[in-house]
Amino acid sequence: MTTTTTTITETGLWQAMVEARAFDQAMCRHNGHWHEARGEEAVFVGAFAELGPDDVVAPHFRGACAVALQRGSSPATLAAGVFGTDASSSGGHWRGDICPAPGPRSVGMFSGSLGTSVAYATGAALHLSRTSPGAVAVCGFGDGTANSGIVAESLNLAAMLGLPVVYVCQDNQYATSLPSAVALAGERVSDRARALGIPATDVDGNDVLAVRDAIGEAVARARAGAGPSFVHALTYRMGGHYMNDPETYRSPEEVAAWAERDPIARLQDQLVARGELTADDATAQVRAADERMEAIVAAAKGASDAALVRATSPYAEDLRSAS
Amino acid sequence: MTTTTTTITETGLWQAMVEARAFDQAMCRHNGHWHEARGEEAVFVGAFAELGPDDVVAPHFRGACAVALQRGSSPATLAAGVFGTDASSSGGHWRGDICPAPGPRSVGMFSGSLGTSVAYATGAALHLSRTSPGAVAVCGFGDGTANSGIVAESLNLAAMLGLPVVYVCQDNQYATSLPSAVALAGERVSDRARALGIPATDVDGNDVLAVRDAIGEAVARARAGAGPSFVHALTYRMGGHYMNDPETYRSPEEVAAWAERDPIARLQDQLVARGELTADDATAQVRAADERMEAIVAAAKGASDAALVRATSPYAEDLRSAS
Amino acid sequence: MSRMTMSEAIVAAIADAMTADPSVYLMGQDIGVFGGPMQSTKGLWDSFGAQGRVIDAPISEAAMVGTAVGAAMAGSRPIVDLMFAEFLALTMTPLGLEGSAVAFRTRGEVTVPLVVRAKCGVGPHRGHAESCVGMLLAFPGLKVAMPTTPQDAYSLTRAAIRDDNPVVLLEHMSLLHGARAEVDRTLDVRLGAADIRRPGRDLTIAASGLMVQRAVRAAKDLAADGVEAEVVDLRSLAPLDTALVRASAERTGALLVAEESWPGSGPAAALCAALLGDGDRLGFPVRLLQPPPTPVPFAASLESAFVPSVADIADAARALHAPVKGTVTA
Amino acid sequence: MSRMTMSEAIVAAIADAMTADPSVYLMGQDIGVFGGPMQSTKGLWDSFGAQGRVIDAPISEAAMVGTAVGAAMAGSRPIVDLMFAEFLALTMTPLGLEGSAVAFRTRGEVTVPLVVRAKCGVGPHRGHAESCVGMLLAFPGLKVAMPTTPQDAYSLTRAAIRDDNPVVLLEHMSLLHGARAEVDRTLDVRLGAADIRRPGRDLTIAASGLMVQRAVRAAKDLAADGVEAEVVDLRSLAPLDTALVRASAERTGALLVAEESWPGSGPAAALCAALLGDGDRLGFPVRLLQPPPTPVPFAASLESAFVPSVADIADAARALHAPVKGTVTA
Ligand SMILES: Cc1ncc(C[n+]2csc(CCOP(=O)(O)OP(=O)(O)O)c2C)c(N)n1
Ligand SMILES: Cc1ncc(C[n+]2csc(CCOP(=O)(O)OP(=O)(O)O)c2C)c(N)n1
Ligand SMILES: [Mg+2]
Ligand SMILES: [Mg+2]
Repeated sequence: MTTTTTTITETGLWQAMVEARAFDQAMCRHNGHWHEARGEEAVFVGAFAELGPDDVVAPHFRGACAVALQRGSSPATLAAGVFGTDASSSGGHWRGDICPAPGPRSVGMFSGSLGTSVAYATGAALHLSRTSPGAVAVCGFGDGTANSGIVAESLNLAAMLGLPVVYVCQDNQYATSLPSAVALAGERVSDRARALGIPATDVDGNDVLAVRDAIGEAVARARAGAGPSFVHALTYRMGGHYMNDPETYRSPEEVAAWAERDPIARLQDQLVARGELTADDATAQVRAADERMEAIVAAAKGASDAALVRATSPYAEDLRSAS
Repeated sequence: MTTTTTTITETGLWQAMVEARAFDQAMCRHNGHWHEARGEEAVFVGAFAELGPDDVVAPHFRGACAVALQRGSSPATLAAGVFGTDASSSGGHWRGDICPAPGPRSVGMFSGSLGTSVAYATGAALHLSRTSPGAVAVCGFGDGTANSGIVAESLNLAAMLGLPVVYVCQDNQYATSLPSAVALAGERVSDRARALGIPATDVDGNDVLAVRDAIGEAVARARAGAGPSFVHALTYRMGGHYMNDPETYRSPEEVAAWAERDPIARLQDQLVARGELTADDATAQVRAADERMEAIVAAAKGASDAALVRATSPYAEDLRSAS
Repeated sequence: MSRMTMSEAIVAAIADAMTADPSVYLMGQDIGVFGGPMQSTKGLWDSFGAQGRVIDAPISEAAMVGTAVGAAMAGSRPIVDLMFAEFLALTMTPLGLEGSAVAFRTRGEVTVPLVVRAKCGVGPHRGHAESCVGMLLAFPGLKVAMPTTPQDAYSLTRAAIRDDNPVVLLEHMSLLHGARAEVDRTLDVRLGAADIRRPGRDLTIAASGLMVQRAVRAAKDLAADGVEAEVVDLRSLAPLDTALVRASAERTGALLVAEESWPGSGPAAALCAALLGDGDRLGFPVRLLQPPPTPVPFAASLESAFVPSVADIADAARALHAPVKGTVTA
Repeated sequence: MSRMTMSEAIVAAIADAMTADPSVYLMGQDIGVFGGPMQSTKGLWDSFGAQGRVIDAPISEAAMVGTAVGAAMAGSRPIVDLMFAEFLALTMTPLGLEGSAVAFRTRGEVTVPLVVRAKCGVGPHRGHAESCVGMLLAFPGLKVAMPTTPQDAYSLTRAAIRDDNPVVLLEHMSLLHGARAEVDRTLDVRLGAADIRRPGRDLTIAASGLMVQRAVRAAKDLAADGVEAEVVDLRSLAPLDTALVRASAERTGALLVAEESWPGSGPAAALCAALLGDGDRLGFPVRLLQPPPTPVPFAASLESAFVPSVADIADAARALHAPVKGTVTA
């Protein structure tokens, strides 16, 4: 069993959420194509916080940049990837918003088509089970994505083969305009996993500690060779599906009610109450993160894409010999 | 609510099974490409017996000809369809074994690719719900097919829209060589439907009366506008997956044990015990059916395909103007 | 007559069809109260939502198309709004392999009158540019239409809904919300018929989608040099109107095909095969202008270098026109 | 050296690769104790089953290929036995749209070394004949190989496993269990290279799969009439070796393309586009011999009328050869 797991403090989790939101909000200001993740930080920060470098991540697209940040990507490189400019790691060939740091330990969306990344994570887990016992793949996907056929197929395959993978349904209650309460037939989406014999938990997705604990259990099970798990984290998309979403499909009251349950404020209140953080320090840290990300994203937005070189072959060997 | 339901007696069910097996066994003797359905008759005869002409059927490929027989297709036409000769209804354009009588009330496989017919049945149910309240679609599929993504997607859609459709999993315990006990992760495949809020039953698929009753309840629910249902019928494929299957994946003992539970013998014993059928009469009827189907299938096998005309356009308008 | 964008014209054609024929219904993601991705179903929810004929679907494209195939066989005339053409890749078994084969398999007795709408193309919506048109052309029985004007958008949508075969309607995102133009709701356009968008005598430029618009602009540039290009809007990518293209090129003496789709498969390759394959020698040279055989790159600068520009088209036309007409150069 | 059928040669290449490289594993339906559909994995279960490297999959083709893409990115070199090529239509998102784009999107830093095996073609197994090759050619980054001899079956399978790009191996059911021939396990064949199967001076016949075998037979018939046909086995359908075909046809003066795939999309159309599209006139006439643009009919008689026969190929070659060489007939 590998011991790559790092332990992050509760303050560290709070900081990761603050940083995630700072990047996210800076993108909202500067990028009309951004998909805002405000309100959902507890899910993706909690789900991916404790993984090590040998583990594979396949986060949901909403929050994917935050996961890359957490795993050490530079925000400037990530921002360049989102804008598709010179400093991007893909040389402008790829949309850096939805799979910001592709690599052998980070598999994600490779077109704009949802669902497949759940299979990729499952396949990565198969690879891990053969080559790195103790390593695990963690895979996030939205409530909407949960309905696509390849998700059902992948879960069945993982259960059948006992693969070390943790599925995290980031249920922000909407697939664009369609409420998950309507689109996800049945009482609980986690029952779909249970029906396959996959241990499943339902957690408050606005409570980062609850998410971390649920994932921790699931990860431990996977590392021990006991197969896949499923975590359903109920949260809320505080912003629109994308910038300028008219949001005709939900009421301002509903949005306001969920704003009361902001995951960052919630943990912050706990930390302050416990004396692990002062309100002033929290405000200062938030401001510092916001300012840092604002500067990085603004600079990235203004950066040039003049030096990008267009690949004219899709084949690995041609791309390598060209570079 | 339409009242197209016909009521078939228990002797009628027995006769339908006898006829199904007679056709099936004649095909085994004459067609090397046939997929034997022996042992599974209680599922497809029981599932489709009580439907009316306004209802849509989409049987599993194994047993599809029996369902067509039940709904009034001539065995000679069906046999010609299987061999692809002059008398076939498709003029030789289609494999008559897996979707023997395509039409607005019989939708099925249109290539050799499994799974899609579950979506077709679901769509037909959507059509029925809009145009013929009270009508229902009944859809059969194998345990192996149950794992394909489009099945999961279709069930979710049917549950979400409350469609009048009954899903029947004809679990003969194998997908070719892969046991359903291995491939269908989880305790019971019916739990997948339950997870979607779809009422589900598990029945003895070698007991045609139990199948008929379970389907009857499900059909009544659909006719009443109460949405989809799922019936899992456990049965056994007494023959190979196809002719000349080496069957290296299971033991002769297992096959022999299930032969004891032959659904036809089982109902026959009950009918004889109750005095509704004499053993002699039963034997005579079986022999008559066998002789009739043997003659029909043998004749079909010898028939010519000389007069078939090859369509050279796939478009509806060209095909119509050509005929 | 009223002035509409292409997007409005498609919606109008659907609304008119739904009003006239109760067997028409629409399924798609976010097509209800949301009004459709990029307003693709604007107003339809208000008119037909209460009748259950505008159905918001979960993310399950194979089942969206699969249920539509089943409903179509049973008697409906469904329209599936698939949002983006790249999602067509999720639906090829029910749509291409099976739905498009039913009429053939039953010799026309059972049909699948189904329309699948799909947005594609480089442009305002970063990402989702792939049309996957080569994949569509690989399945016999599937028709593919791609309007470039509000009138064609209306008339081709209507024709697609009336057609008894599955039809994919490719809606180019750079054209959908372009200029409004008069739309005559009584005008029929047959699926399978190309159209001469601009007459000319010196060479033929065949194109579809955004490339038609760019070809017309290139033709204006060329006209300034005294070269009169005829622009053929393919409109129907399957079946292809090879006869019209051939006749035009035989008249003008040269054919330039400008396409946004990948080489190797798609309308340009299909056209070449149809023109070339009968063993006769072509009386005119052919030049294909297409992106390289790679996925669509993301960066704005790369994307615009990827797709033929107005200048690329004009330059290629000049080069093709330059050799003395009729000379065999090889 | 040992004598093998094509099927045995493919299995041998897989076994050798699995022995040499622990990152190679195999997933497919009925590939375990059953030995693979049509014996496609005969013996592999005994050698590698206990190591968990021969994985029996449930019916879930999208996930089979999707997990393979993920495993390949993570460091494995998976082989998916998809059984029949028509099931490729279930996998186009992970295989075509995404898996084949990863190397491009990451500029070669992340690759998807994946082989997908798929049986196709008319022949002994009634049904499942569709190769869907046009669909495959629609996705840049995907390689497609189709061996026609035991040697090529071995060498191309090995090359496919070693390749860092996704490769589809199309295995023609009428050839797989044909005659045995010597296989040299040291011989390399590059993906992307066509081969001259029979030299000739009078015309070129380019073909793939079963059509190569028929073209060679037709060439024998033609030789009896004094016409020497050169037969080019395309072998690699993507990328296509246009250069070899062009050079051959320029030398012989005429090109006949015999294909089992549908017109409009597939290797024949891709070849036409590549030959024709540069604006130069071809120095030789081209004739395509393909099935009509319909699904494969079922009846034995219809199926055999559907696909070009030896006689069809010989007749088309004669007609193409008949006009005085070099004359423009249009
Ligand atoms: C296969 C597929 N279908 C549809 C879409 C269009 N689409 C993009 S985001 C989105 C909503 C996704 O919902 P969910 O999975 O809940 O994620 P969320 O946006 O809520 O984070 C949709 C439908 C897509 N990208 N891929
Ligand atoms: C999508 C797809 N994958 C694989 C196959 C090959 N195949 C044909 S029958 C069969 C077994 C099907 O199992 P099941 O659904 O249980 O039906 P059964 O054969 O047991 O009646 C398989 C795998 C297929 N036809 N379609
Ligand atoms: Mg969501
Ligand atoms: Mg079965």
